[in-house]
Amino acid sequence: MSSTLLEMSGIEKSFGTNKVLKGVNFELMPGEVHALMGENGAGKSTLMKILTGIHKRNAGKVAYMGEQKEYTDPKESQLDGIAIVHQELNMMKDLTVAENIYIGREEVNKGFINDHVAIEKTEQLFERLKVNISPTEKVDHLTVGQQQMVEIAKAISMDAKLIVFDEPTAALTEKEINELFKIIEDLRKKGIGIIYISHRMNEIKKITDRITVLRDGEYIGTVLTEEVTKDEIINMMVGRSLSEDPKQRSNVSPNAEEVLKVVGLKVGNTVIDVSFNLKKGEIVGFSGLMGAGRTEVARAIFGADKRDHGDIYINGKQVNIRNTHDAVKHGIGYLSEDRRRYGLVTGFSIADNVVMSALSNYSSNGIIQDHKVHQESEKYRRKMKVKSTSSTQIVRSLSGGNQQKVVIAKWLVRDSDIIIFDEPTRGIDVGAKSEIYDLMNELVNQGKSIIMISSELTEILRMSDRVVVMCEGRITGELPIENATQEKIMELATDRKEM
Amino acid sequence: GENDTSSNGSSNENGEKLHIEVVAKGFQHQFWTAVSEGAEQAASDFGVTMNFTGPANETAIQEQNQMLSNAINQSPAAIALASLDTESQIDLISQAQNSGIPIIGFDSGVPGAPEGSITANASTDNYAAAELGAENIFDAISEDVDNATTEASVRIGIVSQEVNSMSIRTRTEGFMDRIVELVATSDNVSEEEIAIVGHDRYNNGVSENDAKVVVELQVPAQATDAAIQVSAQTLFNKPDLIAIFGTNELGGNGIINANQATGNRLQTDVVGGGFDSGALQIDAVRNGVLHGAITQNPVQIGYMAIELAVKAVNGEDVSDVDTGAVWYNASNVDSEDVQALLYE
Amino acid sequence: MENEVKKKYKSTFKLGSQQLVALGALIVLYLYFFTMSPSFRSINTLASIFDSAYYIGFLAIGVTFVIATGGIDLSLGTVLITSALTGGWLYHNYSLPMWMTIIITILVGTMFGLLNGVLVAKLKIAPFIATLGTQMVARGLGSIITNVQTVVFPLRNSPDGWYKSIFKTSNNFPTGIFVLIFFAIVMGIILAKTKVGRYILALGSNEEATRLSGVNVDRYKLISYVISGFFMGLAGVAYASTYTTILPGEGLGFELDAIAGVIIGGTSLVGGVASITGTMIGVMIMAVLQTGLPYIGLQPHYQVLITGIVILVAVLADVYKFKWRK
Amino acid sequence: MENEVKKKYKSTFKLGSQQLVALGALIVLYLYFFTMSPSFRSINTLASIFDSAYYIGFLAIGVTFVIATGGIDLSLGTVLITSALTGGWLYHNYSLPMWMTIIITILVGTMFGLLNGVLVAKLKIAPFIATLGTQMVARGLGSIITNVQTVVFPLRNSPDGWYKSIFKTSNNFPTGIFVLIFFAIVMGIILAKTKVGRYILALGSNEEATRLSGVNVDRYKLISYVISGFFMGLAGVAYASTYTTILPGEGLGFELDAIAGVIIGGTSLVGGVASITGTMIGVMIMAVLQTGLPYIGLQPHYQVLITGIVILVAVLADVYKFKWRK
Ligand SMILES: Nc1ncnc2c1ncn2[C@@H]1O[C@H](COP(=O)(O)OP(=O)(O)OP(=O)(O)O)[C@@H](O)[C@H]1O
Ligand SMILES: Nc1ncnc2c1ncn2[C@@H]1O[C@H](COP(=O)(O)OP(=O)(O)OP(=O)(O)O)[C@@H](O)[C@H]1O
Ligand SMILES: [Mg+2]
Ligand SMILES: [Mg+2]
Repeated sequence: MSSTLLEMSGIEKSFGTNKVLKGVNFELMPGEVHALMGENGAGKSTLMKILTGIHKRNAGKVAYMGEQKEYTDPKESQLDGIAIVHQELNMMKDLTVAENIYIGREEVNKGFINDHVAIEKTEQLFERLKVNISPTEKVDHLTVGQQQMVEIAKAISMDAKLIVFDEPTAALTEKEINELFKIIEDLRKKGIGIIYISHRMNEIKKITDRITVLRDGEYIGTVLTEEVTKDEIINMMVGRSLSEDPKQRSNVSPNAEEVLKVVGLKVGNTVIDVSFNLKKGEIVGFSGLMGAGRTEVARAIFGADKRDHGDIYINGKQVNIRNTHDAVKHGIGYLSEDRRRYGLVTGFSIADNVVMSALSNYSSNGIIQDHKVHQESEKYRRKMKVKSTSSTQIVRSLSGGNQQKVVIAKWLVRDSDIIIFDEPTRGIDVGAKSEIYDLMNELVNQGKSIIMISSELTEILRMSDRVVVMCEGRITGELPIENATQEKIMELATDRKEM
Repeated sequence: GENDTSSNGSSNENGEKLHIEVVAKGFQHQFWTAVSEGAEQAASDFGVTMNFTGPANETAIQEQNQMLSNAINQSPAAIALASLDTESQIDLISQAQNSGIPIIGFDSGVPGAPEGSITANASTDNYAAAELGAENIFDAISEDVDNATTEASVRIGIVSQEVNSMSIRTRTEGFMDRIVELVATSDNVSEEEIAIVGHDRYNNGVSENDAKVVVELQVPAQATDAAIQVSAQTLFNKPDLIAIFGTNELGGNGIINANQATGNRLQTDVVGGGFDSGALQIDAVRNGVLHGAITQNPVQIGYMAIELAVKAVNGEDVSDVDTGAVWYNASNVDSEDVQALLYE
Repeated sequence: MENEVKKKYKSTFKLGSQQLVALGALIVLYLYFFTMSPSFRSINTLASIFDSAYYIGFLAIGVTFVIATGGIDLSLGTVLITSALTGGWLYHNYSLPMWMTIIITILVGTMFGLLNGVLVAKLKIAPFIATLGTQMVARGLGSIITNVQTVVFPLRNSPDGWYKSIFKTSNNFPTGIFVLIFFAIVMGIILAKTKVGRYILALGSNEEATRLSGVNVDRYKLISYVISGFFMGLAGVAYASTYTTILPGEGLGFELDAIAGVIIGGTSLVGGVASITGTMIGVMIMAVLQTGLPYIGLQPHYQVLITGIVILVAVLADVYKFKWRK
Repeated sequence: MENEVKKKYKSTFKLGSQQLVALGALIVLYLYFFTMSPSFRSINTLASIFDSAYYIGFLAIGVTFVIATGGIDLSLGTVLITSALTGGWLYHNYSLPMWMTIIITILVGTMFGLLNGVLVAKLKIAPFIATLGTQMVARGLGSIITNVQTVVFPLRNSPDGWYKSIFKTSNNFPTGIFVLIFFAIVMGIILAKTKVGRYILALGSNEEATRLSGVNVDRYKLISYVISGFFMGLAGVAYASTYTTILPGEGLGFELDAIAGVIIGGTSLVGGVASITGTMIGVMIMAVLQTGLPYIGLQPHYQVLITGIVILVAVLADVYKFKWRK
């Protein structure tokens, strides 16, 4: 026991009247990779925030290296050798990469900061991590994935004894994930304790030693990874088992009508000459590495960004989409990859978010009919099993997966015919994930059409009728689901052209 | 004097002291401090109570209206008013009249008020006072005027903090009208050879190029020391300037500060004049930097305002009092008569 | 706690906790002056309070919409004056009928609001900067149009003096309060119950998410500034009616009074939350303070000091109200 | 393009693209007046330009730090005046030596800065509101302390008049410009090369991330307001030295001039990016405009109008500069 690095026991935490941790235990040994698992809203991030002194616990004990601790400030835990990669990005966008990594730890000489030291150290760090980012680049100009790598590099640079990774791979490509795993292996060998939070079962099986599972803030148990199967873990998390099998063949008939056609789309140099189509009742999966330009394609079609060239046809007719309003009028809906920032007005209730795009339908003589809004949103709240007390609950207080369901409900209420799902299950637990998959299938059965952008190959293979692969702004290939394999997709995704 | 109620019977039926509301134009200038001192002296001499108030600056019409309205609502025995703008106060003035509250005008009074609404005025004739300034300054520059040509014209500057409030506007016009009149008495210059420039309101259409004498009015963007100094500097930086006149304490201070900032031309080739006193202007007059300045009698203004009010309440016959103005310069600034009119 | 935040933006006239605190403060203040000063008790005093509430009240109603989008409008005061100057100047120079003068005054305000809206929503200039620019432009234009001369609106006893009775009858009855309340109710309904209001609150809360919901956010942002502009014009009419004379160069600082009223009324400068009822209460607190303090013998500079303290206390009370609850 | 933005805050005195545009505008403006007006060409005119740049310049340097945190300071002008009033009043009433008067003036400004800092960083009041409150409190207090009377600082020829030579020698040499440049350099270095500057920019960029990095953001936010306060006091000294008399109630509006200078100099109100060099250029543009326009016969209201347009054009140029490049 004396060698235990961290021992948390009986941790309790409430936000207002909402009890989110109910006596949670957690233990970590030096050199161990310990997974923390649980559905969305189970309390994983909250537990880590208590450990690092961001939140104050209501009850329970934390022993770190044999000493009782109660951090009140992230600085204190940092000084004690605890580093964390947060679930959300925490970057100072106007500062450079090096400045971000060494913030709070600047080399100061007679009161003046010596940035050369930080830049050099960053270069070495990136070399070790096999990351190709300039230390003097402004963070604002990095992609989400690159920013995530910088966050990871920052945590590693601290020479910590304990590192928490809260869903580090959500924005990373397979290649980067593999690099990360090598690094974690490295750290483990040095005797550093690692807490690893992820919803991706493969990763958990691959790199962790033990798994602790939470459900609804309760401590369910801790098991040795090699002694349990995926299904057993899922069972602990949700109390039932789910499958993750790929789709065998497309359900869309070859002569189904074409609902969307994009020809020669160009946006700056992030989207180059992109053409594709989408049929009624079809799910087209967009696959590719980070920065391939898939989000940009979606945003351009949706009118969120200006396009330089490109024609868009809906149901065979050319349409002029100048802004998001036009797109919605033409029956397009869009779930962004960052729901908190781009999907929801988090200060509004579930009901008000759900009717946001269809407000006219709930107004008479210009006055919004609150009872209609309430009825409709209650209907969807129940149907989609949004974990909440009523449709008047503020969206901010929902967990990630439930927020995502609210965004989907918004486009259902609007009755959009074409819905673009950008990373629909990013950071969402298996339970909610499968519910969202069921929903997507139900939608296409009703004759709606879906474009799904995803970085998870298993997801692409499981959901798509057809796979479009992008690399560096171009479409490098299109695969019917019958021919699609992980290997083929990866080959197309790395099919770089000379510029 | 607190219980000196015998002399004028300055109390009402209940034996309470009479109360007089004084609504002035401001507070911040030392001029108004001197006015309030005079008023306080009178209040104590006559055994009345007084509330002296005024807006933050001399363009705050709306704020003064509020104060006048408050004053009326207090139902005082009388109100002394130095109006910033008569028209906007007509409703209030008639409200006071209907409630039987006599109004005494002071400082520049309540010009243009309806017949009979103002009982009497204790005021300076600002137009005449500014004319006095023009006369004194002209004496010092008449030779330059006689030698002026269209090629080598001369310039007379006026610095006014604004041209909307009645008193400053009257002074501006008093100085401008009189200086033009005096310049035109020179055999060398006819009225068509005088250009009035600098402000759209007064421009007379004569081009500077055709003029022998240019009269230029500068008004700052804001009534602050900083802004008015810029206005005065603009004048000093024109080589043909021979005289410069400020129409109140702020204007005078601006001229003095600008003079220092632009090479002390007041000590060599420019004749300067000011209005009112204050430490800076008195010092400048004493050292001969300013040729002279006009002082009103602020203490007397304040005193007379209260005196007229008390008399009016007591049913005595009252009529307008001119509180007078004096030109002071290096030779008389320290005389007893003048010292009594100056305030630091 | 979260449901409360919701009520604030939803219910039209229900009072949130901050509005209740403000209303309490208003009543206490009024009663205080009422007790302390006999002359405060007259109907004329009430009329004076309303007089000083009209123009600030209109400005505040309008700017509540801008603040709800997370914006700010620093041009309120100078545009008010420029609208009135332009209206009055045209009245004198082209012998316009009075009703047309009023319409033009409101139109000029609305045009400046449109300018603000274009600068902010279309040209993407930060609201603080855009409206600071407009503030100066309006101030300059007002002086240029009128040739830096005072503009005097018709007096009550003149043939065109009827317009004065909109805000106060000749026997000093403050009819204007009904006008103010009328507009407060209409705008309260628009804010809480219509698409315009809902989208303004939504974009104030999360602009990008609102845009990605297919809402033309630029249009609604622009609308909020146009609403503010309309009320600047209306405030110009109220100002002219109450004070008759309009000085070019005046007006600077009115915007801070109006914004202070909005803040005291519990509308957050962050955007997304707004209450017209709160704004009205805030404006009345300022008006009572301004009118009442002289009655207890406090000079204008004490009024400024006390108003400053009231703003800070009001906001602190809001920030800490949840803590007090516990 | 990306590296340029970076350089903007990194290199202490190198100029970003917006600063270059502003510098170009400054030179063009100066040359324009120089060509148009013979009397503008004198060394005295240059001295006049500096005179009006000192106090706005100090205010602008200080508020650049506040704006870098994403905050704003509306109390600049009134605190400047209140500092000078307090210093001058103590000088007269307690016969303080002049050096102590200067220190006290600076201290009073710093204390108000501290008040702002506590309100914003500790009590979590939005900067706009907190400093609006302080603006009013300072204005009220200044009047109360001096009993609403003008305070006159010692004249140049008086025994204590030496302090005037800090900003201008008796033969009219503008020594103050060296004082201003000195402080600009020191503060430029602090912004770009020290922890204080780095953390201020970091928290202006993303406060939560900075906090999670273990930086005591409240402390650095507070420091930014204290810096602003120190410079308000220093601006008070410059103002007293240049204008001698201080009027209670003055000062309102100076903050907008100072903030306009900062904006023209390319510091974004969003926070995270700031340039002291830019601020200095912005202030000089304002000073040249203010001093120069009367030389070409433009009246004050045109000055206000033109300043408004300059602000808008400067910001539009910034917003659209990348588009122009293409
Ligand atoms: N600051 C907060 N205020 C109120 N409630 C909160 C706060 N942070 C988290 N919660 C609530 O606490 C619960 C646990 O959230 P937490 O983020 O720890 O879940 P999680 O297990 O990390 O979920 P996910 O997998 O979606 O990241 C959720 O119901 C969430 O809504
Ligand atoms: N705001 C921006 N400024 C400059 N470049 C950008 C910006 N946003 C994205 N990019 C660039 O556009 C390219 C496409 O990025 P995008 O996020 O669309 O890729 P993606 O395929 O959706 O990847 P991901 O899987 O990470 O979402 C990247 O090279 C990225 O660096
Ligand atoms: Mg989490
Ligand atoms: Mg993407």
